[in-house]
Amino acid sequence: MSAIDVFGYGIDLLAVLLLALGLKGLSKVRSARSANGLAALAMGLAVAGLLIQLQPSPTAWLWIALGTAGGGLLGLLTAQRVPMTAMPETVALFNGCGGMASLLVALAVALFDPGDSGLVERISIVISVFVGAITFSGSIVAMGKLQGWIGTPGWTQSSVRHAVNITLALASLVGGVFLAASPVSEAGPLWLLVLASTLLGIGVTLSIGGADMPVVISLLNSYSGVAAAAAGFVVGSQLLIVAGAMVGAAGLILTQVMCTAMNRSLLSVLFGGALGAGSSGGHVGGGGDEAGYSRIVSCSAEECAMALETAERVVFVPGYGLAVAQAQHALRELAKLLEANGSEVSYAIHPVAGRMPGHMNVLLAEADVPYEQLIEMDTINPEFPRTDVVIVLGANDVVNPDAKTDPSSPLYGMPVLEVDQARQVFVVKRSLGAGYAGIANALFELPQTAMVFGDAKAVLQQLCTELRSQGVGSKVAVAA
Amino acid sequence: MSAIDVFGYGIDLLAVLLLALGLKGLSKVRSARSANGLAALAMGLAVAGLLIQLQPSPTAWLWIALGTAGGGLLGLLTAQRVPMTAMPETVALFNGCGGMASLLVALAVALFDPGDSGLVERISIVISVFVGAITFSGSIVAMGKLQGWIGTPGWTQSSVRHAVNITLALASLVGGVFLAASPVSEAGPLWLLVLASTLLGIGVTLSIGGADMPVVISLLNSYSGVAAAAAGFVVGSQLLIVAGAMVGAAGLILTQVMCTAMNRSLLSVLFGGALGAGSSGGHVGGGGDEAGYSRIVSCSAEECAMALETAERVVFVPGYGLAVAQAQHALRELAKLLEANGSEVSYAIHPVAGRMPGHMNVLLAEADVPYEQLIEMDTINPEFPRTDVVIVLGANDVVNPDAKTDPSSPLYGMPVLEVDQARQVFVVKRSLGAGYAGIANALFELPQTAMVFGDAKAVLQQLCTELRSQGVGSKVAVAA
Amino acid sequence: MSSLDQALWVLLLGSLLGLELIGKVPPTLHTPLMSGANAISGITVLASITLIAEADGSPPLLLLGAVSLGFALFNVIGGFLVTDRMLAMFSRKKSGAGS
Amino acid sequence: MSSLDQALWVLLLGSLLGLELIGKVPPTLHTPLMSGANAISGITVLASITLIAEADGSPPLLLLGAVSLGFALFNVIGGFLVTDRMLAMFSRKKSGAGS
Ligand SMILES: NC(=O)c1ccc[n+]([C@@H]2O[C@H](COP(=O)([O-])OP(=O)(O)OC[C@H]3O[C@@H](n4cnc5c(N)ncnc54)[C@H](OP(=O)(O)O)[C@@H]3O)[C@@H](O)[C@H]2O)c1
Ligand SMILES: NC(=O)c1ccc[n+]([C@@H]2O[C@H](COP(=O)([O-])OP(=O)(O)OC[C@H]3O[C@@H](n4cnc5c(N)ncnc54)[C@H](OP(=O)(O)O)[C@@H]3O)[C@@H](O)[C@H]2O)c1
Repeated sequence: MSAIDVFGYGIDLLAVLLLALGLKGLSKVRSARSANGLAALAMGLAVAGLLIQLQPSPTAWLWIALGTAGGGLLGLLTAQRVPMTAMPETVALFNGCGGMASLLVALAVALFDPGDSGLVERISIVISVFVGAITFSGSIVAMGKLQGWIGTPGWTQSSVRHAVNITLALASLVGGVFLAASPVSEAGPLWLLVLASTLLGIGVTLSIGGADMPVVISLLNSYSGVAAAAAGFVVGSQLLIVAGAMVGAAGLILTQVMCTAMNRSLLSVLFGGALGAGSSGGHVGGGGDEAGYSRIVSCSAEECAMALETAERVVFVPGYGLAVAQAQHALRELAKLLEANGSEVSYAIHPVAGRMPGHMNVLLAEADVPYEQLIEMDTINPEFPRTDVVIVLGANDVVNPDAKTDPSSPLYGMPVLEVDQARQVFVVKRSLGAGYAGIANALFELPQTAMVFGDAKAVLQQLCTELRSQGVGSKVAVAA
Repeated sequence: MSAIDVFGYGIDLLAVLLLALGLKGLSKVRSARSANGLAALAMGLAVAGLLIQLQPSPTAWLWIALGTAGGGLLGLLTAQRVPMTAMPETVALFNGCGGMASLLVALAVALFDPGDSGLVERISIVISVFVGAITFSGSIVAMGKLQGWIGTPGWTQSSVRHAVNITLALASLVGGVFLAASPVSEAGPLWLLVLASTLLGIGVTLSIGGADMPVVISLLNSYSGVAAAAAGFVVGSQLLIVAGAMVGAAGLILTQVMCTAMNRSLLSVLFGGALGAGSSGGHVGGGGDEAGYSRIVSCSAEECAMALETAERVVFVPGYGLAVAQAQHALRELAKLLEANGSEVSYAIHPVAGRMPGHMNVLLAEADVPYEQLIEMDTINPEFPRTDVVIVLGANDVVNPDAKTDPSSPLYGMPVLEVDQARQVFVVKRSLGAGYAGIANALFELPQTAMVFGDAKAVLQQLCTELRSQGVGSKVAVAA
Repeated sequence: MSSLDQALWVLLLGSLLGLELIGKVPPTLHTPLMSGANAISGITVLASITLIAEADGSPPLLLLGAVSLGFALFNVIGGFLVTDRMLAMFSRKKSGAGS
Repeated sequence: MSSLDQALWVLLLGSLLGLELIGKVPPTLHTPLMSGANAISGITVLASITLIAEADGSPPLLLLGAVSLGFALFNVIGGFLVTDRMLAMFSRKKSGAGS
């Protein structure tokens, strides 16, 4: 071992240590941000160590610079430009590219590396190609679905899809076995493998509803760790194997944790087809569609504004609909008016409100809502009895009282925001349509509840106008 | 790689997996027992795998059988015979033997293995000898102190010991460096290393008070993991390295956890000298010794028995003194009498009552106290206000109300059993002497408290006699 | 490549470590953690760089290596930055001043 | 011995894993956990067996190997059994019947 080898080796060990610390820190609120920096540092170290060990030729440096410039710049721009509300899509895109990188490395070695390859190396190539391709195509489809570019075709909801996916999986298997078995790499099986696994990634992801996408992305993220580990076997890098395995395993756990938080099982996400894909709703017998309700009181934004004007304590409950309507800034506007009017305003954050974990935190943070006003479910639930007005904004499942009382409800057991304890509840949504779980909401029929139908943003703007026209706006100057 | 190699290799991986699962499971009450079995299984697997790989000669088999028979039988007998109350000593003994094994392996290789050795191997030998010897001698001293065979010599409490220990550490260092530096192993440095590190283990452990021993044993346990890992480097076994590192690291964490539970810091345990070594007490100015109390009510066992006879709810608080007096069976006897008399009896278990974690659980379990009657601190604390009689048996620090109220107390911040909330408290102990922390206890002066002086076992037996003489014994038959 | 048995040990231990590292994660952190882990999985950059450095001037290897390096770095740089942006929003020290 | 760099990887990962495996331990389990971990550390049996098997008939190696095997096995067998005895006392299913 030369001195440089020893040095590079020490750097590798250090990098793994830092990566482990980073992953660990990322799972705690206090340390998350610095842990992210630590992981980035570890990555930089690993790259620097590798460059020192390999001592690339000038030509190699040129190509490295090219790749770095291209990927780095694009990454930088994307990360800065993308809106906070499009986070899941962005992560999916990044993730897909990681998978693509593993795929390309394996392809390059299989097609153009002259050295004769052992069985282990060929198996590694097969795994790298297979997992990399699935990760790539699956992530891109996930992104497309989240962005609304890709729908959920009818056939993916029937059992046809199982036939298609099984065929594709078998085709990948055949390609993989042939590729691994023959000492000289043949192009035929290789391309079969690439094609079949790419299509398999599409086939599996296409059938899953947009709302389950965060789970799928997390799972694909775990895959891209596996792909990296496989690429590590291909090029013979210990560090890559460890880091890949670590991320792969951690991703699996995270996927499991996310499923639990959403009251879903991983298997039902992967094989159950789309659930509550937008307006499909009402798949649970009886409930869900608008005819199911018997006693609904609806009111105008004007009436709602009057109640708000005199309320001392107001709690907003943001949900998926608020995100869809992009109404966070209008909400912040209204809250400022109310605060100027002397009301105490806070936001009740349910852990799975919206369509990705932490969705509401991100959304409201973007509108500059002070962090102290975002109250977690467990903290705010005991406060509802002394709350004058609750405004539910495009939320549905997370305020469904059946989750506490009705054992037959699919939501039963999920902790919810107990808004029914408040003196008055206004529910702002466009219709009596169901939410993600596709079931009716007993809250809408309670005597203290009134519906304010309309788009969340539009209603919020109307409320602001009403309040201002009643002179609340002018008080701002006085109060300030 | 031959088929046997692959097989043995797979077994090794499996063994590590099972060991990890075992360690993890051991830290949860539900799974602890099966996890212990799992770890034992893993160990068996590892040995079997190694034997298959090595294919020992008949002579080798003979010696293996000899060693197995000797060590195995002794282990079996010891494990079955040793009383539950002597657990810490027993663990210390086992641990010391593990260290001795690493030491012997390294010695054998250094002295008799003909092959020329590289730097790495020689360093491994040095570490293995050093850590193995410290583990061995330290554990044996720890055992001796816990059994009461070895006292705490005066010089170990002065700063002389630091001089002695530093000298010994330097001597070990010199021996180790010489041993590692010379390509042919020389006997001189080797024996210096063995001697100096053995003495160092003694020197460090001798100065530590018996009450801190569990922490020391846990630390030495961590060392024996390190010694095993070093032995793994010596004989070139991956599995040994992994398992040793795992146990070493886990032991370190456990040591830390134990320190926290006892309100001590690891450094003060190792370098602070003996604390509260038996009757030394009163190191905190003013408090502690008997003159410190102004208002003490003492009463006889007879009076105490009368209070018990009419009590509906009785809570026993066992402490270190109960263990010392070996009074658990007498306690169980009394409890049965009271239950027959219609009282509701339970035991309040403070997490650090006694001198080792779980001490009270083990002690009372040995006396066949039903598990359901052992109530953890957090559960029983709210119950004290509706308790008629509390009997504190040889406990002191764990019922000291100063821990809650007096910020200047060394116990301040430690959660205690709030027995002062009960209607009547009897404290059974031999004198007004202090407990482990060496401080006075405000509980003794409270108006609802009465002291019953005497040995815990004797007092309990007296109480039984009193109750029986008042006819409580005869009611047993009626109630049954 | 490095000897297989070494690699498998490392694979096993790395996986076990990964399983242990993440215990309880508060829901708020699901997305940032996912995003951060995703950035780490871009460690494939190492494979791409190795490929380029050991390409021996072979044009297809150099090209594929550079392209894969681009993809991987896009993942890494973008991933870490975007995670940081998200986490910055959660920081409690954020001033409460309006838009 | 196996190559150093492999061994160091394994050492690092094993240690990290050990640090993670034990998180919160209820005080009741401190002693059994200590005892169980101690039994596991008796894994040195592997070193003793290797020593004997590769002794090539050298008497001192065989003897030292057997003695160290004895010590290590004492640790292992005794450790696991005693841990089991302790844990048996904690089991909730234990009947409440008197002595
Ligand atoms: N957070 C996560 O990580 C995550 C991930 C996947 C799934 N989920 C699931 O998603 C659900 C989240 O609950 P939630 O209460 O936030 O949402 P929800 O139950 O899905 O309800 C959202 C409601 O918003 C309304 N809405 C839609 N567009 C709107 C607009 N432009 N203006 C006003 N209202 C609009 C819809 O009613 P109208 O159509 O009548 O307007 C709908 O009832 C939970 O069931 C959770 O398990 C969460
Ligand atoms: N559990 C652990 O793992 C552990 C480990 C190390 C240290 N510690 C520490 O140990 C302490 C435990 O508290 P504790 O309340 O159980 O015990 P303690 O505070 O040490 O008090 C024990 C009391 O028992 C009395 N006693 C001794 N022999 C007796 C006998 N034969 N009959 C009757 N009484 C007798 C002593 O008073 P007399 O002399 O007047 O009789 C003494 O005051 C805590 O401070 C804890 O931090 C615990």
